[in-house]
Amino acid sequence: MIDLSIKIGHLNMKNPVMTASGTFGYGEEYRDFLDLGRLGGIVVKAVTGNNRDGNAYPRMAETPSGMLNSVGLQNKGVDYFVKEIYPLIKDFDTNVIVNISGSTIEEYVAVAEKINELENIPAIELNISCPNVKQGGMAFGTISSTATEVTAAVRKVYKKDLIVKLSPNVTSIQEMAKAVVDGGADIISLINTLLGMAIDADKRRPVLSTVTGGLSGPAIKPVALRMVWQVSKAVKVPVIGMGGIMNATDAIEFILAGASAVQVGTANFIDPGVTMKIVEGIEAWCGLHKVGSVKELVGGLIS
Amino acid sequence: MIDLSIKIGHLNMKNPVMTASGTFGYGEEYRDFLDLGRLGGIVVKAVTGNNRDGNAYPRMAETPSGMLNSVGLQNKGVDYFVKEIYPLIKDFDTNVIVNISGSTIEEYVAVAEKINELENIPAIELNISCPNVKQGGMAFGTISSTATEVTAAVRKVYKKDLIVKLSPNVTSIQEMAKAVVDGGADIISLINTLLGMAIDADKRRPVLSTVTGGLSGPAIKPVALRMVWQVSKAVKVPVIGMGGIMNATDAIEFILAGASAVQVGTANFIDPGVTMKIVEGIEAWCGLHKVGSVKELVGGLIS
Amino acid sequence: MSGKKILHDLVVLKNEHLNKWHFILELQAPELLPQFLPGQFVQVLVKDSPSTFLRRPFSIHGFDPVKNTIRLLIQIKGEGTSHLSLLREGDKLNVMYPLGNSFTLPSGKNVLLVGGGCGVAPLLFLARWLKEQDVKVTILTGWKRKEDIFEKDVYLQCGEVLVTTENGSEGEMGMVTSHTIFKSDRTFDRIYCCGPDRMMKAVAHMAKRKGIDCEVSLENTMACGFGVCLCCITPTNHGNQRVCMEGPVFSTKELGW
Amino acid sequence: MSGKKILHDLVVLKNEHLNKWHFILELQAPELLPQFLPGQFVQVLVKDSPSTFLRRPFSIHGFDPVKNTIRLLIQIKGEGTSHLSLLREGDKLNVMYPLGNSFTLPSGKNVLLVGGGCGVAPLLFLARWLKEQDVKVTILTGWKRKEDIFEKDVYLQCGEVLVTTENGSEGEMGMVTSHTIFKSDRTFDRIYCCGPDRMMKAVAHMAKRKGIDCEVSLENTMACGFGVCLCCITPTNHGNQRVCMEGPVFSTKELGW
Ligand SMILES: Cc1cc2nc3c(=O)[nH]c(=O)nc-3n(C[C@H](O)[C@H](O)[C@H](O)COP(=O)(O)OP(=O)(O)OC[C@H]3O[C@@H](n4cnc5c(N)ncnc54)[C@H](O)[C@@H]3O)c2cc1C
Ligand SMILES: Cc1cc2nc3c(=O)[nH]c(=O)nc-3n(C[C@H](O)[C@H](O)[C@H](O)COP(=O)(O)OP(=O)(O)OC[C@H]3O[C@@H](n4cnc5c(N)ncnc54)[C@H](O)[C@@H]3O)c2cc1C
Ligand SMILES: Cc1cc2nc3c(=O)[nH]c(=O)nc-3n(C[C@H](O)[C@H](O)[C@H](O)COP(=O)(O)O)c2cc1C
Ligand SMILES: Cc1cc2nc3c(=O)[nH]c(=O)nc-3n(C[C@H](O)[C@H](O)[C@H](O)COP(=O)(O)O)c2cc1C
Ligand code: FES
Ligand code: FES
Repeated sequence: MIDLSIKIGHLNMKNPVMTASGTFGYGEEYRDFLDLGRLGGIVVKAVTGNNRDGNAYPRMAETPSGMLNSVGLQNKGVDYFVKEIYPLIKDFDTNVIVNISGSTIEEYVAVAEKINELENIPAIELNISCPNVKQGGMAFGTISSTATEVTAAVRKVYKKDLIVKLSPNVTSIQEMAKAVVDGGADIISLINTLLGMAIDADKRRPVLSTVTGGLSGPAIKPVALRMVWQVSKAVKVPVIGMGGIMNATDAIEFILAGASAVQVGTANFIDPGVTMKIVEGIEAWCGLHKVGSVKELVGGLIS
Repeated sequence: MIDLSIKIGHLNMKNPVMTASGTFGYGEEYRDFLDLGRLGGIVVKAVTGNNRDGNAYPRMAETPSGMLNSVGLQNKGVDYFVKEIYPLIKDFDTNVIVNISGSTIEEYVAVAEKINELENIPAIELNISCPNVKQGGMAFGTISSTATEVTAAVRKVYKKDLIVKLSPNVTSIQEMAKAVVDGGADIISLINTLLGMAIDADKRRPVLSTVTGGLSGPAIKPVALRMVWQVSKAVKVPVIGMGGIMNATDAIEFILAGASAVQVGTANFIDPGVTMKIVEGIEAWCGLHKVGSVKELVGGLIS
Repeated sequence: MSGKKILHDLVVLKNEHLNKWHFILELQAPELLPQFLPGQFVQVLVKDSPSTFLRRPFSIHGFDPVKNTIRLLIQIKGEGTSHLSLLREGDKLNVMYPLGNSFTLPSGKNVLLVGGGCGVAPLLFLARWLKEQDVKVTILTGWKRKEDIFEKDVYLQCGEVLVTTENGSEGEMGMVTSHTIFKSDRTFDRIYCCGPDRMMKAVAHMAKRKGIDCEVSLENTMACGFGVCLCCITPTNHGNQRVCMEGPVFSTKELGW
Repeated sequence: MSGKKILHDLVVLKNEHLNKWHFILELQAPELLPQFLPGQFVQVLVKDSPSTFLRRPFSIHGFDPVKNTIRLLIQIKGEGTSHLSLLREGDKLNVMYPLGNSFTLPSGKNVLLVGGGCGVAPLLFLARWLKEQDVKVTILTGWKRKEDIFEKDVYLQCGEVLVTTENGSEGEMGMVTSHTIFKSDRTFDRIYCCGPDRMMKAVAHMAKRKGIDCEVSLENTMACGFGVCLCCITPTNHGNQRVCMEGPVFSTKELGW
C-alpha cells in the first residue's frame, strides 16, 4: 500500500492533488466526471466583497500550449456565497478551500471574516495576484510591503489555515514569499497566471477585451517549477505548487521541486477527469519507483 | 510594390526581420539555408571580455512549446572576436550587430570600446538580462538603477547605435525600459528568456546542470507581446520585439504591438530557413491587407 | 436541462468532404448516446495538432439514435479543423457531450430557419425535429456561389428551401439578410437563426420590427464548454450568462438585440 | 567536412517494425542524396506530436545511393519517436542532413564494433563501409533476450557476430561489457562503440588498458543539430566541442575517457 496522504498546516489530505481556483467552479459541474471525495482538496473560485460582473467578452485566447483569460473575478459576492453556495458544497468529502480576493485591504478582511464563520471551510486562499483587476489585484501581489500588510490584516481575523497565493509577475518570488510569511501565512501556493497578451493580426486588435490577461497551462510550467523550487528553499512554510500540470509526471516534478501538494487548473477544461488520472498516476509512479509514501518525495530532488 | 524597409535609430534595414543573439551563431552555419543579405539584420552571439567556457552539459531541456537553455555565454572573448570573427562577418550584406555581455560594468565598457572601433558593426545590443550567469547578468537587468548605470557607462564610450535588451524577469518592464532610456539607450530590444526550470522525474534531478535556465519559444510569446506593448507605450525610443516568433503572423503581432523590427530566435533551430519565410510572409500579408509599407503597421493596433 | 455529461472515444464512420472548406464527420459511440436536442453541441479533442490546446466546440448537425451516431458539419478555419478534416474511417475522436441548452418549440406551427455560412450546422437537426412536431418549416440559407451549396436535398425533405448566393448563380442574389422574404408580408411564429453575429443581429432586428419571436445560437469562444471557466459569457437582461450552459441558444429578447 | 546542409521532405517507403520498441524507417529523397558517411545523422521534424517542439536526431543506419534512400533505426522512447512509429507508407517527413562528422578508418585491418541497445543504429552502416575498405569486422551486440535480437543476418554479411543477452537465452549471458572477448587476448586495431554513456565509458576503459584505439558516438541532447545553439557540447582535451559538429564521433582520447 502506497501512502498518498499528506498534511499541510492543519489540512489532512487524502492525496496531494487539489483543483485550482477559477478552473473548477464550485465543484458541481465536475460531478459527472469524477468523485470529488477522491480529491485532496478543491479550491473554489474567487469570492469578493460584493457582486462582480467580471470583464467584457472576449475573455479568452488560446496560445501555444496555454491560454489567456481575463474573467476578472466574476462572482456574486461573499454574502451570496455564504447563503447560496456554501450549503451546496459544505458536505463534500474533501477539503473545500475558498479563494478570496478584493480591491482593498478592507474588502479582503471583510470576506475573510465571513468565511471564517463557515465551519466546513478549513482554509482560505488569499488571491493577492490576479492580474485581471485593475485596482488592487496587481499591486498587492507585486509589492512586498503591501503583500505583508494584506496578509497580516487577514491573519488578524482569520483563525484557520491561511494560504497566500503568489503572483509570478515579480522580480523576486522569494522576496514575496518571505513577505507573506512575515504577514502570517501558514501555507504558500503558487503560481497564479503570468501576465500576457494575444493579438488577432487579421483584425489588428487585441483578442481580449482587457488587452492583457493571465497565461496558464503547460507553457508556464517551467516558470512555475522554478518559482516553487525557489520559494520552497526560501521559506519554511509548506508550499502548494501549480502551473501547467497536465498529468502525474508533471505533478511529481512539482513535488520534487518542493511542493507538498499541487493544484490542477487549466487541464480540467480539456479533461474534466484529469485529477483522478493524476491521483492514480502518482500512486503508480510511487509503486514503480518503490516510494512508500508521497511525503518522501517532497523536495526530494537530487542535485 | 510593398515597402518592407524600416529605419530604427541610424540603422537602415531592408525589412524588419532580424535574428536573435545566441540562436544564429555568427551567421556562417546558416549560409546553406538562406541568403544573409535578405535579412534586416543579424545579432551575433554574446561577446564578453574574456574567454568563457559556459556552463556544463546538459544545457538544454525541451518544454511544452519551448525550450530551456543554460549555455552561459560560451565565447572566446572580445579580442578573439575582433581578430578572428569580425573579418569573416564584416562584409555580410546586412546589419551585423554584436550582443555584448559582462559580469561587471568595467567588462561591458571594455567590450563596447573595442566593438566601437569596428567599422562595419553599426550597433551593439547590450545583454543586461542573461539569467544564466550567476554574477552580473541577473542583477543588471532586474534593478532599474543598475540598468541605468551600465547603460550610461557604455553610452559614454560607444558612439553608434546602442540597443539595450531587457530581461522579462521583472515586476515592471516599463520601469526597466525607462531606466535604460535614462541611461542613453537608442533602441530597446525585448524579451530575453524567462527564468525557468525542468525536472526529470524518473531521475529525480533537474535536467539542466545549472538547475535553472532561460525559457524561449512560442510558450513565451504572450508574455513577450504584452511587454513589447507596454514598453512601446512607455518610452519614445524604437523597440525591437522578440519571443516565440515562429512565422509571419507572429512577427506582425509584435509589430502591431509596437515593435519596429523583430528578432527570430529559437525558431531558427527548427527551421533554419524560417526567417526568409517570415520576410516573404510579411510581404504577402501586407499585400492581402493593402498595406503599402510595413512602417504603417508599427503600433497599429486598433484598441 | 441536459443530462449527465460524458467523455467518450467515438469512432469515425465516415468523413465526407462536401467542398474545399466543409466536411461532415459521422461518429459512432461505444455506448448508447443520450437523447440529443437540436442546438446542443459537443467538445472535441484534437490530438495531433501541436497548436490546438483546448477542445473545439461543434453543434450537432445530425443525430441518429438507431445507428447510435452523431454528425458534425465542420468548416475548416484553422489548425484544429484542418486536422479534423484529415481523419480517416476507424480513427477515434475524444468527445464530450451533451453540452448546452437547445432550441425551443414555437408558439405556432410556422417557422423560418435562417443560416449563413457554417451557421447551417445546427439547423438541419432543428428542421427535422420541428417537422416531427408538425411544424411547417421554411429554410433560408446563404452561400457565396451555386457550387458551394450542399445538402439542399435533405433540407428539401423538411420544408421549403430558399437560397441566396452572393453572385446570384442560384436563388436570389445577395446576402440572406437581404432576401425578399423579409420585405414580403409573409409572417412566422418564430425565426431561428445561426451564423456570424452581424448576420444574426440583422435578422433579429428585422424579426423585432415584424414582432416575430427569434432564437439565435451563439458561438462565443470557449475554454471549457461545460460551465466552469466563465470565458464564454454574453450579457443578457438577467446578467452575464454562460453561452455553453445557459446557451448556446438565446431568445434575442434576452440578449437585448 | 560534411557537405552543404539540406532540408527536404523525404517520403516514407517503408516502416518496418522489428519488435515492440524498434522500427526502421526507409526514406526516399526527391533529389540526389549526398554521399553519407557512417556516424553522420539527420534531424527529423515530428509534425503531429503536440509535445515535440524540437527536431529529433537519428543516426544513418543504412544508406542506399542507388535507391536514393536512407534507413533510420529508431527506438521508441517518448512522444516524438511514438509518433514516428505510426508513419505510413507515402507519408512525408521533413529531414535535415547531412549532419555531424563520421567514423574514421583504423590504422590496421582488424576492428571490433560494440553496440548496446539502440546504439547499434550507426554500426550497420559503419560495418558495411569498413568491409568495403577490406577491414575485417567483428561485431558485438548486447540484448535483453533472444527474442529482442534483430538484423543479425545483415550483420553476419559484414563479419563475425558476437552476442550477449541479459538472460543468457542467446550468446553469452550478461552485458556487452562483460563479454569474454574483452578478457581474451584477441586484439584489434580499433574499437568502435555506440550506446549508453556508461557502457561506452566501460568499453573505452578496457580499450585503453589494452592500448587499443577507440572511437565512440555520443548522443548528447540537441536543440539545433547544426552547430548554432551550443547546447550539445562535450568537454574534450581541446575545450568544449559541439557533438553535432565536431562530433558525434570522438576518439576516447579526446574525451579523456
Ligand atoms: C457552441 C459552438 C458551436 C459551434 N458549432 C460549429 C459547427 O457546427 N461547425 C463549425 O464548423 N464550427 C462550429 N463552431 C465554431 C468552431 O468551434 C470553430 O470554428 C473552431 O473551433 C475553429 O478551430 P480551429 O482550430 O480550426 O481554428 P483556430 O485556429 O482556433 O481559429 C481560426 C480562426 O477562427 C476564429 N475562431 C475560432 N473559434 C471561433 C469561434 N468560436 N467563433 C468565431 N471565430 C472563431 C479564430 O479567431 C481564428 O481567427 C461552433 C462554436 C461554438 C462555440
Ligand atoms: C546524434 C544522435 C544520434 C541518435 N541516433 C539515434 C538512432 O539512430 N536511433 C534512436 O532510436 N535514437 C537515436 N538517438 C536518440 C534519439 O534522438 C532520442 O531517443 C529521441 O530524440 C527521443 O525522442 P522522443 O520524443 O521519443 O523522446 P522524449 O520524449 O524527448 O524523451 C524520452 C526520454 O528519452 C530521453 N532522451 C531524449 N533524447 C535523448 C538523448 N539524445 N540522449 C539520451 N536520452 C534522451 C529523455 O530524457 C526522456 O527521458 C540519437 C541521438 C543523437 C543526439
Ligand atoms: C479561467 C481561469 C480563471 C481563474 N480564476 C482564478 C481565481 O479566481 N482566483 C485565483 O487565485 N486564480 C485563478 N486562476 C488561476 C489558476 O488558479 C492557476 O493559478 C493558474 O491557472 C495556473 O495553473 P494551471 O496552469 O494549471 O491552470 C484562474 C485561471 C483560469 C485559467
Ligand atoms: C540557445 C540560446 C542562446 C541564447 N543566447 C543569448 C545570448 O548570448 N545573448 C542574448 O542576449 N540572448 C540570448 N538568447 C536569447 C534570445 O536571443 C532571445 O531573446 C530569446 O530566445 C527569445 O526569443 P525566441 O523565443 O524567439 O527564441 C539565447 C537563446 C537561446 C535559445
Ligand atoms: S466555455 Fe467555460 S464556462 Fe462556457
Ligand atoms: S545541437 Fe546546437 S550546437 Fe549542437
